[in-house]
Amino acid sequence: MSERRLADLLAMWRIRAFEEKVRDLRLEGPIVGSVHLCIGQEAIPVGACDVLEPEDALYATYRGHGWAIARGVPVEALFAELMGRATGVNGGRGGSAYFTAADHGFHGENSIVGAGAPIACGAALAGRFDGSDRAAVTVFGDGAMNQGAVHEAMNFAAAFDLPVVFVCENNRYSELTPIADMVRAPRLADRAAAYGMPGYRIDGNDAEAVRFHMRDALEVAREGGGPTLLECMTERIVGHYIGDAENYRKPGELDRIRRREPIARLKEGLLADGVPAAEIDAVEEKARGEIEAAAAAAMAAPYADPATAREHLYA
Amino acid sequence: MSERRLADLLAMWRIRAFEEKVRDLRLEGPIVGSVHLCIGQEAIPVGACDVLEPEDALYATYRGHGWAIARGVPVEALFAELMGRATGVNGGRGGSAYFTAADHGFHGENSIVGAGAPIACGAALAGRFDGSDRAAVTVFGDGAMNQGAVHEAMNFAAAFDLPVVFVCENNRYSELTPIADMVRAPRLADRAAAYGMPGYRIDGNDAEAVRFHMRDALEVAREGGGPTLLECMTERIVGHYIGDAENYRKPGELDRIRRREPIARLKEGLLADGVPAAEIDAVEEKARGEIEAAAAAAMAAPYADPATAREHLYA
Amino acid sequence: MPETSKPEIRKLGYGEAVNAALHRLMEELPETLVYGEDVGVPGGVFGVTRGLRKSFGARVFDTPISEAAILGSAVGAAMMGRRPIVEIMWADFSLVALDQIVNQAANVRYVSAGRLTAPLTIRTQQGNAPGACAQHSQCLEALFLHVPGLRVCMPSTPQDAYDLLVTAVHCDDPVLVIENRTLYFGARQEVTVGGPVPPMGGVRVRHPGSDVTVVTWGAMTWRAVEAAELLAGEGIGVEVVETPWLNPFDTEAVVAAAGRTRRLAVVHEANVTGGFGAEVVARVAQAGVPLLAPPIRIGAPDVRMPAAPVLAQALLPDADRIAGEVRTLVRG
Amino acid sequence: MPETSKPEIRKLGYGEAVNAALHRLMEELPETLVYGEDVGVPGGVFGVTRGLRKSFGARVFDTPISEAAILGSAVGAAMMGRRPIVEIMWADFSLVALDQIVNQAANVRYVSAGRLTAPLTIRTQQGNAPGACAQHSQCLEALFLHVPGLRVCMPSTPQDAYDLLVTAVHCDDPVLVIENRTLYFGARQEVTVGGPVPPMGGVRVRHPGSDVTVVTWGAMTWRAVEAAELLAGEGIGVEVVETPWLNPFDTEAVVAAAGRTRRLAVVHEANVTGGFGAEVVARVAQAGVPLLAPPIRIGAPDVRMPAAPVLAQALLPDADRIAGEVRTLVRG
Ligand SMILES: Cc1ncc(C[n+]2csc(CCOP(=O)(O)OP(=O)(O)O)c2C)c(N)n1
Ligand SMILES: Cc1ncc(C[n+]2csc(CCOP(=O)(O)OP(=O)(O)O)c2C)c(N)n1
Ligand SMILES: [Mg+2]
Ligand SMILES: [Mg+2]
Repeated sequence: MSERRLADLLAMWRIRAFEEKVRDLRLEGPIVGSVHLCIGQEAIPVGACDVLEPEDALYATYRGHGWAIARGVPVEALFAELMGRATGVNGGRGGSAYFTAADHGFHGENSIVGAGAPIACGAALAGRFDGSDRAAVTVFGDGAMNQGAVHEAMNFAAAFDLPVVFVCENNRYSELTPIADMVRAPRLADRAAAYGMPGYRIDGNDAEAVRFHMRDALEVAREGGGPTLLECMTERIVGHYIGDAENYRKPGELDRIRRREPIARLKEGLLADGVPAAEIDAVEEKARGEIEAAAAAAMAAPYADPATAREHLYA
Repeated sequence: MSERRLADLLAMWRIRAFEEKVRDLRLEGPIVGSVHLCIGQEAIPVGACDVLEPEDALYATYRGHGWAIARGVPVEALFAELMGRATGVNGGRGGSAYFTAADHGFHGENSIVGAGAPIACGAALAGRFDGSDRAAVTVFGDGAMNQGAVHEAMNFAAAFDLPVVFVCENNRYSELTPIADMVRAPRLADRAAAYGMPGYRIDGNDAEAVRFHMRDALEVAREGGGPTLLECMTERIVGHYIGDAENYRKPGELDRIRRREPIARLKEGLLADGVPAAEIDAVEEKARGEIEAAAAAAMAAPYADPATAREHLYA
Repeated sequence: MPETSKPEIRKLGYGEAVNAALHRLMEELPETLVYGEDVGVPGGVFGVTRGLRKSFGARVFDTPISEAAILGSAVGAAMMGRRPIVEIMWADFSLVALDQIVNQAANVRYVSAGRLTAPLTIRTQQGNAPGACAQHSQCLEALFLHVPGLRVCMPSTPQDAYDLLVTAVHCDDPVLVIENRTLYFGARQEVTVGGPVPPMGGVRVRHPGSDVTVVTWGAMTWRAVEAAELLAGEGIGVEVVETPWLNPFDTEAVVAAAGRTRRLAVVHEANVTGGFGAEVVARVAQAGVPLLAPPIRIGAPDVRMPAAPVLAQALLPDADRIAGEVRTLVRG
Repeated sequence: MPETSKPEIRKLGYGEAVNAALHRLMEELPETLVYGEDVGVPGGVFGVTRGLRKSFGARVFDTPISEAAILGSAVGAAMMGRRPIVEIMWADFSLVALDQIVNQAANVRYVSAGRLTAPLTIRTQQGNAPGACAQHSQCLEALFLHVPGLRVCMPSTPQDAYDLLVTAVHCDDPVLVIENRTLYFGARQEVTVGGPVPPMGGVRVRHPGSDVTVVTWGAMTWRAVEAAELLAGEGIGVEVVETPWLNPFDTEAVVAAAGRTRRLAVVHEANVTGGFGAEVVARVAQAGVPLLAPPIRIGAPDVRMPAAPVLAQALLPDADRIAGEVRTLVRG
């Protein structure tokens, strides 16, 4: 049992160390533009991706670095993408908010709120005809639940029993605005009933809880039972984007968040179960080492070649 | 009691006679283009508009002739609009699917499915600031429930406690496709819960039932209680548009519909209550007389002047 | 293009030709899907998809009234190896979900540097028909033509309705096929079906003439040809060049034609300002074609479309108006 | 325009000027409302609406991430006598709800023959900034400029950011004000606030010159001015004519300018095909201005926008590229 939890810890540390390095690189200059970190939300991709099959399709958002990493996309190629290198997952064309790496079952980030949901329906639909057992997963935030495209996608998937898992990462804010002020019924999972599909509000800071619900949803989906909505409760420890002054935080809010965040919680649990502190700390060290090496390798790679900027528009 | 029911009967006959005349004129030539009749659905506008105040705003769809009539828009101006006359409610610019008559609290039809719902939210919002007690009503079909804009509008109205009544005319078909095939949970009223607002599935072929629920919803809305969704169960006796071959109908379906349709039902009830048949028949006659006269007057009016076709684009 | 069935000539109307192309495509490309509102069991509100559901079962289906879901799912299915052919019933309705076309479909290949593709075909129809309201009358091709990453065509004959759709669906990029509902039920013509189809692009010279070049597309092609026939009687030779493919656009052929006649008029049904006519004029101007008179554009004036036919007629270009403006262009 | 407060000169950046205009408008027009995503309590993701919520309470508020609801409710509120000023955070996002702008707002006045109006103002911002992805980089003005019934402007200075917004909100029609986020935090300049503002329309000559006319708008104005300064050193006189109002567009002034210099280049950040540059070239061509050389258009090539700055820079027009192409236009 503690083995799996140590593996989860490593997977989460990989994401967090990546994101922290990204923040440094953004503040120091090698990365430019708007960047949305998932620090505090790592348990969701880690738990969910663990039970995905290679042929499954995953659609994330601009806050999707963690999903890409959990899906196995090489972090060096992600760093390279962020720094506009030729070796980036998209050769520099996607950037932070628009990673794609289809060869790793990561069908991409999306920086239009809600737009990935209908696209995931299509991937699931394709599975009906290509002989695969594909399920599709679409990830979005609490705020995205108020976007028309997400509504249409949920109905579409439910009406046609498509194997789609709708993962809502409810971090309580849509950018700078509390979701609680933007809906009347704050339990977003309950919206699933409108479409006749199951919806669960779950602990998104517990990779094991996410793993269980994801596995269950995928099984139902693959058996023809159609879609599920998982509202994963979480919180980001950082701003909406790098540079966010976070004026909207209430006093003590970040302290509370830090006490509940998935890595701190998991470490605490492991310690309580008697795993030696040194072993736990070694996990972080290992992740940070990998990440530093990958960042350095990415930084050494050549920039994307401007002469190629017009390529690949059409077949 | 039978007085109100006789008034309802007259109001419904006015709509039906209008629609039947429109069908004739469409088939004979004076009206051209796509026309969507509301024959069979008359009880909804009649019951609902009876309890609206003059300052309330009403947004209907292309199947909105009945709503315009029930709101008191002169039928002659509607006929004229349909025949492209200068005296039309829009001077011929709107046509069958895009009537507006703001001076009668009829803020218009809309021929984009679902588009009226957010617009109604705006009218309700305006009421917060202009000192009026305005409520807004938006009407749409069962199929429109799957449109993103309707979802966004319902959440918007609920989140901000806006005085909006969402009237869904569930006639069981979206154009030629049964709504039952396009949703998993066929009781659309239940979707209201997703937004934390009340939703009721009601008998849309009973003007009295519609009147009760509409009055109730308006009272709640005006008291600051926010929006309500009313799913009014009804059926059209005619095609989706004039010319629809109605191949999608099941055997015996139209017979069943005719037995339940609001005018037949109300006549039966009045007869059972001892209202003389002659009195009941006189209502139809009166309505048909009015309608014929209005159609004739409209037909005698001059066509819209082509020289004016470029006017009124900008202030 | 893969192997095709044997060519055969059939008498088909425009809508029937679309239907024949869909049947062929469903047969020759097992990865095709056809879906949209009312396209399955009912066979489409214009009957264009009739028979497909019966022949191809689950590969043809009706959808909720959810344009974002229709288009978005087509993008997703296309990224996964399907070739969806989806219908947006009226071009006007694409505006509720344009994001899926512009921000999603058009980006797939470019942003992934070719690792992902989105070979979907969007069939829609547009334009005014008598009595149609302002929300069912727009010609929106210019919007799509400003979007790199899409292909766009507008067939005006049964043969092109067939050929262009076949080409579109075989194309590995997102293609928008904009049909015109006033043409669906036009006269039957001989259509070669089943054989190879011409490559993407090119122009069709619909009327010969050497005094002036009229570049046009869509249903306006036939108004322009009528005008050319009128003017032929007056001794004015009008070359009507139809550009059924607007992206890719055959600039070379258009510039060459304008260079031959040294007079240019562009005719489209869309309103003039910001219409694709501006692009055509700009390309010819930029090519330095020495014209005998300034080029003109003929289209709807910049207003909304009124429902009353008597009002709409005052706005839409017809043969008389085209002939009049072209006559002035030639005669001064 | 109603009575205004006393004019006063303040040092303001572009974003601050927008903010000052909003404060003024909220004060002088009680029927205004300001809302959109994060515009209320947070004061906007670029800080542009800062302070409004505090000063004007419930008339300023945050909304769900629901562009159709934001735009649609603005249409409805405007039809009912309010003057909503709503924000679409990025022009790219308008594509999820374009219906409400094109099929709804733009039709209100025309279809009701003037009995209803929709005096809403949509503030948005667009364009590329270093590192922005393809879904956050588009210049979409051409789409809106093809829609009769809308007014569209693109301020490039703090003064115009102030003036144009005041004009827009006072206008009784739907107006789209397209700002540019790369300008928000530019240098403070002297801005006259509080007084009367110029009427809608017109041009701004940003650099004098008699050899060639460069017509441009938005942030590109300043790239064009840089280019003009470069070329001035080489003895080439470039007149930079900015058209902050694109609808209404001051065709007369542009044609007159092109007629004076007899050379025309149009510069915009949007990709060339179907861009509004085509319209400008077409209008000048149609006016029969005798040019010494064919007109040129300078814009992004027809591709999507890559995130890597090194790639984007290869596509976006900058002063060097503009100077190069204009030099060739003049010198041959
Ligand atoms: C259609 C659209 N509208 C607005 C935005 C701007 N925007 C980017 S992220 C965001 C907030 C999203 O909140 P949520 O869905 O909760 O996701 P989170 O960022 O919290 O993960 C907004 C409004 C956008 N990208 N797309
Ligand atoms: C956005 C959009 N999509 C599609 C259409 C075409 N259309 C017109 S009516 C209709 C069916 C609507 O069904 P429903 O909402 O049930 O209303 P009903 O016609 O039954 O009253 C459709 C699909 C449209 N007008 N707008
Ligand atoms: Mg969130
Ligand atoms: Mg219906």
